[in-house]
Amino acid sequence: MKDLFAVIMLSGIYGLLSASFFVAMDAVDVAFTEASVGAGISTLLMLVAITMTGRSENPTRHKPVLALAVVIVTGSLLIYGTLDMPYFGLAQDPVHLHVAPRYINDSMQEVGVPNIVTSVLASYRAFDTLGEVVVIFTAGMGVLALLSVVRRPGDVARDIAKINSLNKSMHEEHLILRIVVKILIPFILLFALYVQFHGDYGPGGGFQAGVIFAAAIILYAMLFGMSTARRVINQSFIQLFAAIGVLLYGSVGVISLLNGKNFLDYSVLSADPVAGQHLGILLIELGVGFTVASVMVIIFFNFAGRKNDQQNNRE
Amino acid sequence: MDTLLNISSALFLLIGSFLCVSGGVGILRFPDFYTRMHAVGVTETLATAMILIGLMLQNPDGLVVVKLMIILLMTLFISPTASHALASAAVHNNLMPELDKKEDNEKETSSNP
Amino acid sequence: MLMGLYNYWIVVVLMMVGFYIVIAHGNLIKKIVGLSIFQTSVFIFYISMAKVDGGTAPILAEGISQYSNPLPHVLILTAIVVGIATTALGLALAVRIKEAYGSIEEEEIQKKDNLDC
Amino acid sequence: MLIAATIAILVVMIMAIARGIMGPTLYDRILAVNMFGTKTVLLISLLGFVMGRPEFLDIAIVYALINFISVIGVLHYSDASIFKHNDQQKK
Repeated sequence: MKDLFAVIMLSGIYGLLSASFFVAMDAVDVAFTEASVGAGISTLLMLVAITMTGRSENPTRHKPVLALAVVIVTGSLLIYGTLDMPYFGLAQDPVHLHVAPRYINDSMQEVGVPNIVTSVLASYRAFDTLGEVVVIFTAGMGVLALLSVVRRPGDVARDIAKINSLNKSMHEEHLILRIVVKILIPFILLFALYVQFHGDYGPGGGFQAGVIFAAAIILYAMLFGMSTARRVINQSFIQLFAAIGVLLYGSVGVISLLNGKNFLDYSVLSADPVAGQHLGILLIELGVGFTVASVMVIIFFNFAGRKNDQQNNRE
Repeated sequence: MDTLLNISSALFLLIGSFLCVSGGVGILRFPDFYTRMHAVGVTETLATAMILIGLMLQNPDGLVVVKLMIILLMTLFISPTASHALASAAVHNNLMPELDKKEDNEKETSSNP
Repeated sequence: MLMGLYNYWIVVVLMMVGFYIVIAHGNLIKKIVGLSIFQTSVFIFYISMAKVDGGTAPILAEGISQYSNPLPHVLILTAIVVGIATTALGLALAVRIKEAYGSIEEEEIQKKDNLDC
Repeated sequence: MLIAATIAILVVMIMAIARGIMGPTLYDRILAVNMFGTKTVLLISLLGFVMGRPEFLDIAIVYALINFISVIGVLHYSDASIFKHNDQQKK
């Protein structure tokens, strides 16, 4: 397909489809994440990117036969490899015998959290998660380095003029949309907080809550203009927030280290080990939520700000 | 009481699925964008409401009903708004409905108003 | 015998579709889309490995004894969010390349590079 | 009855994909995505009941919200000037 817009719409549908597949496969937490990320944010980011890079694709001149041959050979090798794999859905597969029984049977006594995914994510394998959070933070910084626009002194005045004209046109353009969104945004933010703190008992947690929170802010920024959103949410403040999330995560680990246990072993945080685990999980999920939300907002603001800047230059 | 709930739930689900399928046929068969949007936008809200009410009757207690109510409320807000935004954006960008074909094949358009 | 393995084959087909897009198309945005399809196929691979027949979602509740394997879920959950972050980085690079070269087609970029040398 | 409703929704989803692939104008595609999203909300809530654990309706709520956000976002950015230009060229 030559039209990149259609490609991106179809990839949005693909994201929705794969998330419903994850629900059917019992992976509710993963479906939650894919729902908020794959269907919403990634479609939007790609769309913003193609508004800047152009919509249509040049026809490829070289013949794709070679590529097709490589792909077919690789694919048939992989299929040959699958013939030795264990069958789908058997309970005796090697995957299910090694560490999973311990997580399933003991996590209630050791961590005291009904959602095993959260307890594995935030307690048993917390060090992995710290790595992931740092990767997300680094990606956010990378986008910042690549796309950030230098704000000139004249920009502030122009922003204020824009906001005023926007407020005047408020009752003409997008009236219904703006009112509905105004009603909806507090509920989205509230729901994000619910997801954040209910992650111990149901599907949810810091990653998902961060993305939903960011989605609410993105919605606001789209409908009320970037300049308004920039006044509501200070850029340097949000960058600080991303760093605070990672630091919160790390410092919880350091505290448990100083108290004579392993890095990120939360049982020392309170007199009762299970209560300590609870507190630790709550704290690091909070850290993850901060980082993910602010990195998503940073990424979106920089993309959209870049686009506005290009438009201004053209004018 | 239980059978009554089951029967009414099945009825609601049936109506909902029928509306869904008719919306699906509409999106495939109708001639231009506005008629397609009409087919989808009208059936979508009602079908969602019907199916969600059917599910509520399946499990009529506790948190599940509250969550289904939240979904229902959100759909009632969101779905018409999204349709409105879509249509107004299409009009804004000069996408015209296929009115000019009317002279050519008047019988065909008048048979499905 | 063959029916037990169909999930792997779906994964392989998806993976090859993504792979083909990455190799054969010159447009950078399309390459990123292909990469994300490849990524999703890996997610599906992990999640389908975690599924146990008759098991339910790994959230403890009374009266249920069989759960799916939670470990792959954890790995994939973080991988999805990292995936979007890296996709965003790739898109940012594409935008900068467009600004620097005026195009995001691989061949035109190479042509311009060769002219400069 | 739950299973029948699930199958009906799957059929409708296939129809929406078909329209998304064919869609002559860009708005047809957006419409298909929007419809697909609402059908996914229904499918997930039905699947919860089919599998016997209806506690996980949170996912369906997220879907409803995210779907709305992405449709609004897509519309917002499809107003950009290059899109208009391209559409007029097509006509």
